[in-house]
Amino acid sequence: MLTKHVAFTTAPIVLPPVELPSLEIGACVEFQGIVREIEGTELLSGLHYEAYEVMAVRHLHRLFDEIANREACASVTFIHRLGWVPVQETSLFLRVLAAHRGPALRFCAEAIDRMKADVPIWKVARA
Amino acid sequence: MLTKHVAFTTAPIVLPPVELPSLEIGACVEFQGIVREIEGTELLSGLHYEAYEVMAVRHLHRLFDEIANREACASVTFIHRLGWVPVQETSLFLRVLAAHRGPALRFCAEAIDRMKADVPIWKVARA
Amino acid sequence: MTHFDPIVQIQLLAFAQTAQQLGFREQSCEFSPDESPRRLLARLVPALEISGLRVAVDCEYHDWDAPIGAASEIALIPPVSGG
Amino acid sequence: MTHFDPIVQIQLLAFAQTAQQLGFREQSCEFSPDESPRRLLARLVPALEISGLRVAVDCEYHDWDAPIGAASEIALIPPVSGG
Repeated sequence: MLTKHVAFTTAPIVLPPVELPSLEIGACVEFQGIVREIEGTELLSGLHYEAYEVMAVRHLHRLFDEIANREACASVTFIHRLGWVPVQETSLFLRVLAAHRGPALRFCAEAIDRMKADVPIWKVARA
Repeated sequence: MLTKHVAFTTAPIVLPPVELPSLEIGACVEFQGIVREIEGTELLSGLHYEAYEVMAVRHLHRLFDEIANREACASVTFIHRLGWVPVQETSLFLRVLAAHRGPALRFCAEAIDRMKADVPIWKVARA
Repeated sequence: MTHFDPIVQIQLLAFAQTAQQLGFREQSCEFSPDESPRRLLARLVPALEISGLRVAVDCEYHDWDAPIGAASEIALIPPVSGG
Repeated sequence: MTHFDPIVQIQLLAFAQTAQQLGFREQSCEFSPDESPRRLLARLVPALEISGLRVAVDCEYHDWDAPIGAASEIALIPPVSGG
């Protein structure tokens, strides 16, 4: 059974402390997506993010459950920042806890791929 | 050019703050290996780790450079705890910074695989 | 025999570059449940180029040509780019 | 014509379960550079079962049957299990 935490925030992302749900957690994988100065050919000072939150939350829960059917993981924490995010700050935080590193790493990679394909979140370059 | 930090410690691992070497870092992947209560069929209260440190450091630097030839990453931080590590504490910390998540995630996965195959570090179950 | 389409209210949502193009993020519209998203949009915002957009009905991706059905929200989804 | 093997000192290192079996972690030994690790170990610790072990000479994995050469350290490497 996968425990899921999904949140959007307009404030800088604060990493929640790692809480191990059992004595059987052997791997903690964390990913931070960080805003870069160069996006394509543009030089940016930051990016503006927006989301269709109610739909995004629903689809994230569903895709996390789908991935966990194949990759045995105990917990996923997803935090996406919205609004203006300056260069070098974190726009996305993902933490996956599992007994083994293989499922945790694959869960993390696939969750990001699928979020980028289907979850209604947008980065908008602005002046 | 990959910046490499490799350390062994007998104290609990303290995660070093993330320092971004440039405005082009878009991905930070962190892995923590955590001691589990069950290893094989044994119920443990912890594990004892030891290493042939001088050889391990040399081989880690080399394998990190080899992986970075294929997976463009900017920085890797590797900290392995030695001595007694209680269940639920971190035995291995790995952080990879890169422009893109693909190389960072693949670097992380391959670095752990190769460490587990070839780097002289041992876990020893003890009373 | 004429078919009577019940006319009901739906919220039309737009995001990101589509909201910028349309000049609104949310708008209340009248629609009939057997109307498709493609026909609804052609009627409401004929200037909008929908190729490249997906459409979601009550938070689920929906075929452009399938009837909207009983729904309270329809959203235009330009290519997503989270992360 | 007889060949004279120079006899020099090398540190023999053992780790983990191999150290437990041997009862030492480090020991100074005499060896000749054209001797192989297999022969050195057979001479020094004949009871040790080396199948499953790798050997490292001056911190590099080494063939069990290749001459040790000029080296100051030889290490017995049981299956590694870091992480």
